[in-house]
Amino acid sequence: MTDTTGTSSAPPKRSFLKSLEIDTRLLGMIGAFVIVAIVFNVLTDGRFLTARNVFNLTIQTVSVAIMATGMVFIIVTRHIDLSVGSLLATCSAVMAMLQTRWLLDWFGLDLGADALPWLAIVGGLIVGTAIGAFNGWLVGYLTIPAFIVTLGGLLVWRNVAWHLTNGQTIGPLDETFQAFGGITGTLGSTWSWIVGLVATALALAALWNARRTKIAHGFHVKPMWAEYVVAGVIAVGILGLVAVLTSYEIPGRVLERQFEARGETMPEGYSESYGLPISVLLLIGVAIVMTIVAQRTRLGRYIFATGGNPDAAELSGINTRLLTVKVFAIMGFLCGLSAVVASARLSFHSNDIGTLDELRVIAAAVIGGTALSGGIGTIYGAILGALIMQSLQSGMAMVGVDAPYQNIVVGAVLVLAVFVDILYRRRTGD
Amino acid sequence: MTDTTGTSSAPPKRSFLKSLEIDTRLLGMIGAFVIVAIVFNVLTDGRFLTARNVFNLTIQTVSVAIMATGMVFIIVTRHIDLSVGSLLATCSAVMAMLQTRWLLDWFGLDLGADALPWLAIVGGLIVGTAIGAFNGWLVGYLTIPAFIVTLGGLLVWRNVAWHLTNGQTIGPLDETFQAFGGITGTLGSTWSWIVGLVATALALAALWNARRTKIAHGFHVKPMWAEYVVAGVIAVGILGLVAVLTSYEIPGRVLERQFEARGETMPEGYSESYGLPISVLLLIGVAIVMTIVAQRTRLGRYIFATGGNPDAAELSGINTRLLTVKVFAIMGFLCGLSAVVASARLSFHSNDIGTLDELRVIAAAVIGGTALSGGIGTIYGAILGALIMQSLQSGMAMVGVDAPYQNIVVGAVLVLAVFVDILYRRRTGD
Amino acid sequence: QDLTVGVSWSNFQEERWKTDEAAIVAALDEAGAEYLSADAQSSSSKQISDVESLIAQGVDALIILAQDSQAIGPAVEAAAREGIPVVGYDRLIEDDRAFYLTFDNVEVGRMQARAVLEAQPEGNYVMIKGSPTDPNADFLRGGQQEVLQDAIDSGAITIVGEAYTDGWLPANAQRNMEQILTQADNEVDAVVASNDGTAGGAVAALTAQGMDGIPVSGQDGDHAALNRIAQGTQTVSVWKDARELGGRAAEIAVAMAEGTAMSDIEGAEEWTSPAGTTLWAEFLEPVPVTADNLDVVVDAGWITQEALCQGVSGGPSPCE
Amino acid sequence: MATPLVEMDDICVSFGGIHAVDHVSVDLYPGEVVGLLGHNGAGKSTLIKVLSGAYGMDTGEVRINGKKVTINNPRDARKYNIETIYQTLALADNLDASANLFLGRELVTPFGMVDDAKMESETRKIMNRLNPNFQKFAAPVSALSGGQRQSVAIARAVYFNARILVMDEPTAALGPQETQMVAELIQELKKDGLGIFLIDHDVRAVKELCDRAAVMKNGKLVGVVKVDEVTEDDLLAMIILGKKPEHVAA
Amino acid sequence: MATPLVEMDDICVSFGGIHAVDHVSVDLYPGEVVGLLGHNGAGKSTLIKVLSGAYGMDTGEVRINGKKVTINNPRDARKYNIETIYQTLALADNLDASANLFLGRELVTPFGMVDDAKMESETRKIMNRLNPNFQKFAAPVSALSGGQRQSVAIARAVYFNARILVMDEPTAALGPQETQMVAELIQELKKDGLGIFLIDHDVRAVKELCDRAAVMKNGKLVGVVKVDEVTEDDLLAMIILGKKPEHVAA
Ligand SMILES: Nc1ncnc2c1ncn2[C@@H]1O[C@H](COP(=O)(O)OP(=O)(O)OP(=O)(O)O)[C@@H](O)[C@H]1O
Ligand SMILES: Nc1ncnc2c1ncn2[C@@H]1O[C@H](COP(=O)(O)OP(=O)(O)OP(=O)(O)O)[C@@H](O)[C@H]1O
Ligand SMILES: O[C@@H]1[C@@H](O)[C@H](O)OC[C@H]1O
Ligand SMILES: [Mg+2]
Ligand SMILES: [Mg+2]
Repeated sequence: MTDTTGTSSAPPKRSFLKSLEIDTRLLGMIGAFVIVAIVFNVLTDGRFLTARNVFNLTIQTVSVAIMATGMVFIIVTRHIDLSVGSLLATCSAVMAMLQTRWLLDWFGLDLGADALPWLAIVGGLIVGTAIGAFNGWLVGYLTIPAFIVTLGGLLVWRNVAWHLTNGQTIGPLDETFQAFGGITGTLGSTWSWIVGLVATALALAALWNARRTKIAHGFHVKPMWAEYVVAGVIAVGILGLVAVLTSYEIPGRVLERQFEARGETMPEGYSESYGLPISVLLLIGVAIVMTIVAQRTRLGRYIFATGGNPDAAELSGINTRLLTVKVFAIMGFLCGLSAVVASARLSFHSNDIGTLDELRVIAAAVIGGTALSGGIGTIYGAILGALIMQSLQSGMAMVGVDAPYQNIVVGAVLVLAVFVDILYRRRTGD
Repeated sequence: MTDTTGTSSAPPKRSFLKSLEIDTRLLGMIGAFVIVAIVFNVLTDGRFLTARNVFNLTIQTVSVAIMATGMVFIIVTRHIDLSVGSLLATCSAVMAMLQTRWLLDWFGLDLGADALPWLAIVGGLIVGTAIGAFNGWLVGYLTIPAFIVTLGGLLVWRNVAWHLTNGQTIGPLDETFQAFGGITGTLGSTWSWIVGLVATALALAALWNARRTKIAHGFHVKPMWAEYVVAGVIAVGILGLVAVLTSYEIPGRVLERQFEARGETMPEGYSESYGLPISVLLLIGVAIVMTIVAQRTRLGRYIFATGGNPDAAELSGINTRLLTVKVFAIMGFLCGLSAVVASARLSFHSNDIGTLDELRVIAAAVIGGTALSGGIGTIYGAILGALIMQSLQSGMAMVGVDAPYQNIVVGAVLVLAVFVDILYRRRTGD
Repeated sequence: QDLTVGVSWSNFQEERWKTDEAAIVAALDEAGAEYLSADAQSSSSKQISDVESLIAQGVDALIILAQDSQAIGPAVEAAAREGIPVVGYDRLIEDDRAFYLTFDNVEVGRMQARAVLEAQPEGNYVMIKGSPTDPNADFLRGGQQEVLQDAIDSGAITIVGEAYTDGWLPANAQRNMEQILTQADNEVDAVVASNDGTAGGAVAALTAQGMDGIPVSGQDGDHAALNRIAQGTQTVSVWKDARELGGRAAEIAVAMAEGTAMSDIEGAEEWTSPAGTTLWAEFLEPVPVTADNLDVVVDAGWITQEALCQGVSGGPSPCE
Repeated sequence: MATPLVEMDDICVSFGGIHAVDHVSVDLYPGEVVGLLGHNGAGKSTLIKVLSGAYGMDTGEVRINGKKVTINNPRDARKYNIETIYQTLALADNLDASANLFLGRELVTPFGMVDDAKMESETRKIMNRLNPNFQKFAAPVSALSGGQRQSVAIARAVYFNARILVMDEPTAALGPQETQMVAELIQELKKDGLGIFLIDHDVRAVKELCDRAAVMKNGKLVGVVKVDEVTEDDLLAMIILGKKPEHVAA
Repeated sequence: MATPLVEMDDICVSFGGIHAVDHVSVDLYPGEVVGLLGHNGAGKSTLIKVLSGAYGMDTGEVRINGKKVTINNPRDARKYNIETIYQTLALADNLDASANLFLGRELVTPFGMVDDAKMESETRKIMNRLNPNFQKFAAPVSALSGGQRQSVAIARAVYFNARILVMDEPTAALGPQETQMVAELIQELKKDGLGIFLIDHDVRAVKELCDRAAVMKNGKLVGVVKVDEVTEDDLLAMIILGKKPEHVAA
């Protein structure tokens, strides 16, 4: 029968994974990540998996990962964006100039004014979104291929950034602004746990809700024990990450200084930990929103439909031109967000910020299983892709591999990852 | 009738161009080039169109133009090659190391030995072709998207080059080798004219032959007067270029030194001119061979068929996988050839040679009318594209525009050129 | 006692850094310390990650070749939190918690201009600048301007062309030089190029016009450049003896890791940066290498006589 | 008679000099099926694509219920309840049947999220009616056979209460059983008062299913006839010779 | 009887768990037309794609003139003079009719260059025979209508002295006149001793054109019958019910 679903031919030993109904690709990527982590941990005598390095890794991944989620939409709609690094530079330049010059000149605000960082961020995000939308207009309405538009953009926007700052490094940036950069902006232990618990509760509720809907429509659901396993894994994952990040303690020296500054002395044995970095929280927020957009909104549905068959999407009444503008505008917005994180992390805007990020961002999305032929891709995949790449690079740097050889490895891994993905798809017949 | 050919609806005033049956796109590109040239000529008080600058321009264009011809095939088959700059670096490193180290060590050859440059060139070309074929194998047989393969290659091969030379600048290169770089290798006046006349004769013969074949098969031919006009334009074009290049005289200083070296004194009023640079001759050779491949061989036919509909090509019995290997191998070979020109021009191999060439090469092909969607593209277009870009950059450099602003202009022109191309295609209904 | 010193490199694009590295490694070996390194590949963001990673690996002192003098701030901050001393290597770090060991880039610029001005006290000058995205390019250009200013004011020299070199690429320098020569009808008497790579490009363009031999400056002591000096096509390469700088950096890093205060470091002086940061610094003398003192580089073992004199006969010592 | 549901009046479409549709006028009444016949390349698909908003026209006018309308794109067509089954289908290969069926008109939850569960159960209902063999609800449509895909395309067109249905060779890829079901469906929709344009090469099928037939040749309209008043051979003559039989009134 | 031209023996093809073709055996004799019938998704296209080298088979054997052959790709198929007209055509849209007709088998000059002039004049000859209306020789085939493209695909298959011809719904996109021409062509080729597999949904056409008919259902072979021994209704019953009429011998 044409309605055979293929279950019959699957060997019985697979039934455990089958009943869990977990995406085997997700599993594979997590597996790859775990292997990378373990190998480096052995090679660095256990230094790779210290709380501190995990903390570093997550922070280092944020900027590229944020953009990679947007790149998923771009690639799914069969486009490409080579200008993200340059766009990031322009957004960063705008935000830096706003908070150190323009806002002061235009509105007579003082350095350190409370509104400064926020106005700067809003300004940067607007610019990013606008440029993205402009790219999208060129692609969607003028039908210039995205490759060309963004190749041009790569040249144009980096140099516009240079022009805005006159080629100078701009800063130091506002203190509040810097909190988005990582180590100087963390939630601390208590808040981290609160966030972790709330997140776990929400995730479980969502799981429960999905099950109820399925039952209501009389669709097949997985056995209860499988639901419990999945729920358990999610809870352990979230809370485990929080546990690791909160176990990374602020150095005594820094605390002492803080007490000193307040004119107190630090009690014996006092300690405090960093906890979740705000930048990571931002990434998680972006990931959730983007996932919802992809899976639960019309916009997301149209993005995937357009990727699957642009003509069909158009004939189905989807305004694919406007859709293109939206997709690129989202990408631009995310470049702006990444610019906040990246420049906050540097505490300055520097000229070369975001250089080559286009390669990293595209590589992350693609390693994460986004197909260049369009129509296929996931947000979590892109984030995992970014994490794997960052782990590889930091791991190799820790082991003492020279940068040129690191690049050779990264290049080879990129090709290999896609190859494995192709084999996997051929296997499962996708 | 479905067999209406559209001639009926064309306004009569077009009939002059129509009878010439000249590609209007070619005409448009030449027009664009002429406008660029005239504008810069005005801005530089007539210096842009001096024999000397025309000479410079042609030389500066060669390396990118050679690779751009190969990129046409790549893009026509719906692929892309982001690794050409890195590949050029690897080839250049191999050739530099061969002629200054390895060949000396392996075969005990002496610096300055006659065979050195030739062996080095052959070695570099073999390496380029092999790497290109390897890329093609990954794309064709393992079905990994070219974007990924060559993005990986971009990272890998630049760093392999670095590894080969240990990051050092290698040189000076062999004198004979340097002759491929341009000004130190020119044909002189007499030979230039001979080459020019032979080329003109061949072109006219080809034109005549084409007409005869058409008549033999009873197809429509253009009126005789139109043939004469076309022939005239071709002759004037070729001989005009030779005239310009031979009118560029070798500076007195250089001649004096040559006489001194021979222990003579230079006669009063003696002069000599450069004539055709060998590198330009090389480019012309490449252009002719590639054009013949594209239009008159099965390989070329298959390249365009595959670009038009890869499935159809495969079902028609074309071995599209092997074809992909061939196309990338050609690209690799041309990267090797460009490496000869680029490093000979610098007179040494530097680490960062070819950086960002991928952008320039792709831009040249695309400005020259190669469609990223595959199936459409011309060799002459790519070369003209390279020439236009180079004119823009050199012209701006002459006018004193700073590099960042040059990049902005180049980026914008790229997008604009493709847009115009799209409008043109929509107009003519291609 | 086992000390570990981490070095964060901005990149290895220019030839010199490999020599610097070798010198640091040698000096650390001698002091019995371990060497860890990371290469930021010209990215100021990656450099922050690199430093974090080095700190995570437990280094006792850091040597940082900053990609960006200001944007490196968070890395210094991170090190300070952990009480790890930092040596700012070659390029300024605007932070008083870092010890500054350098050949002054502005001074390098001055030396380049001085040598060229001496060889060609009047006439038309071309300025081939570095990469527009490298702050050093403007420091160098500033130093050059200082020296040339008087001659410019007096009208003795005129700057007839000036261009940034995208990415420090020799090929770009060559093209820019060609266009400037065309624009100026070859009325050019001297070229102030900001490093040896760009000088190479400029010389290639000059050779084409038979103008090789007019004064051209550079820096870094690249082997190819020293060879050009021997041949007479380049006037000066400001040589920052990387081995001296590297060795000294290693010594200072080890000393600071062992608890020596910055002020107690031999040769340390207080210095205020143009931006107003006062920090402890030690300045090594860059050596302008010209045809007159080529022996220095050979004697120092920087380059072999053979490599230096390749293709040169009857040149200056040691190639006569 | 009542106002026509659709009047296409003096439509011209050309592609770079080729007059694909050349001053063609046809109309369609509620509850009527009008067959479009003609050789390959006659301009049938092009003509109806004007109505579906896929192509723009050079000159001419489209009226719906007597009112002039502007249809610039498929969204405009949907606004007038015009649904189309294209010769080339038009499905997003990577999505499943239900996502395709509701594409552009997703059902949403009160929070504005797409309601996949609801859409899937609706899809099961309608597919059950159209093609009971069809069970591949979870697979992307790329895994379906030509005929299965055709069923999805048809389901999509009829689900949304179309008033005007355009079918471009809907049964070309279908087996006899499936063809029969489509024929029944057409009868049913006709009863509901829909107007249907049906392009088909099968003269017999046109005679069976249609009320009137419009024949095109080389972009021009040969004529419109009541199918009861002509024989199969008359129709063939119109298609091939481009001549309207003399016994039929204008 | 003589050795069959083609024997496909116990062929199985599956796509990720779906048995598209399930132990099917059919054969074909010179000068014979075998019709392949079946509902949508029955596996007809998949079966013949094994013969044309577009798909590989999982198990089974193909024999040509009694000798076992391995067909891994379309080139292998051409080696055995198997020509195919695919359901989805398979033309390079950017090339003109003549380049498509000769694709993969270009005529060359003595210097090994492709001989476009010669190919165009050959193309004119054959197209004249197949479809005298066809005049668009200089345009890329993307500018042709569905039927015009079909004509090019057919011309390509018959030009090169095929011995085995596979036609997957060759007339689905064709008008009545063109369909008639294809029917005549099939008769002619048959006389020349070719063996033809013809996939068609039109039972009447199959009865008219074919000697035998093989019916598939859900990937399995229902049976092979001589068309003279069955009625149209028998065939329909086989297709829909999957049962071979009892009066027909094996
Ligand atoms: N996008 C296009 N560009 C150029 N010409 C086209 C285009 N679409 C159709 N044509 C031309 O318009 C004419 C009419 O084509 P159309 O597809 O409407 O024919 P049809 O009657 O539907 O034929 P068929 O029965 O083969 O589907 C043909 O000559 C075709 O070549
Ligand atoms: N590439 C493929 N991947 C997965 N499944 C496929 C593929 N091609 C065909 N199928 C499946 O194989 C089965 C047989 O398809 P096939 O195209 O052979 O049917 P058919 O008899 O030609 O139908 P139609 O009359 O609709 O053309 C169908 O269930 C189809 O879904
Ligand atoms: O030494 C130079 C360095 O200071 C500069 O930053 O980059 C180029 C080098 O040549
Ligand atoms: Mg049609
Ligand atoms: Mg089929």
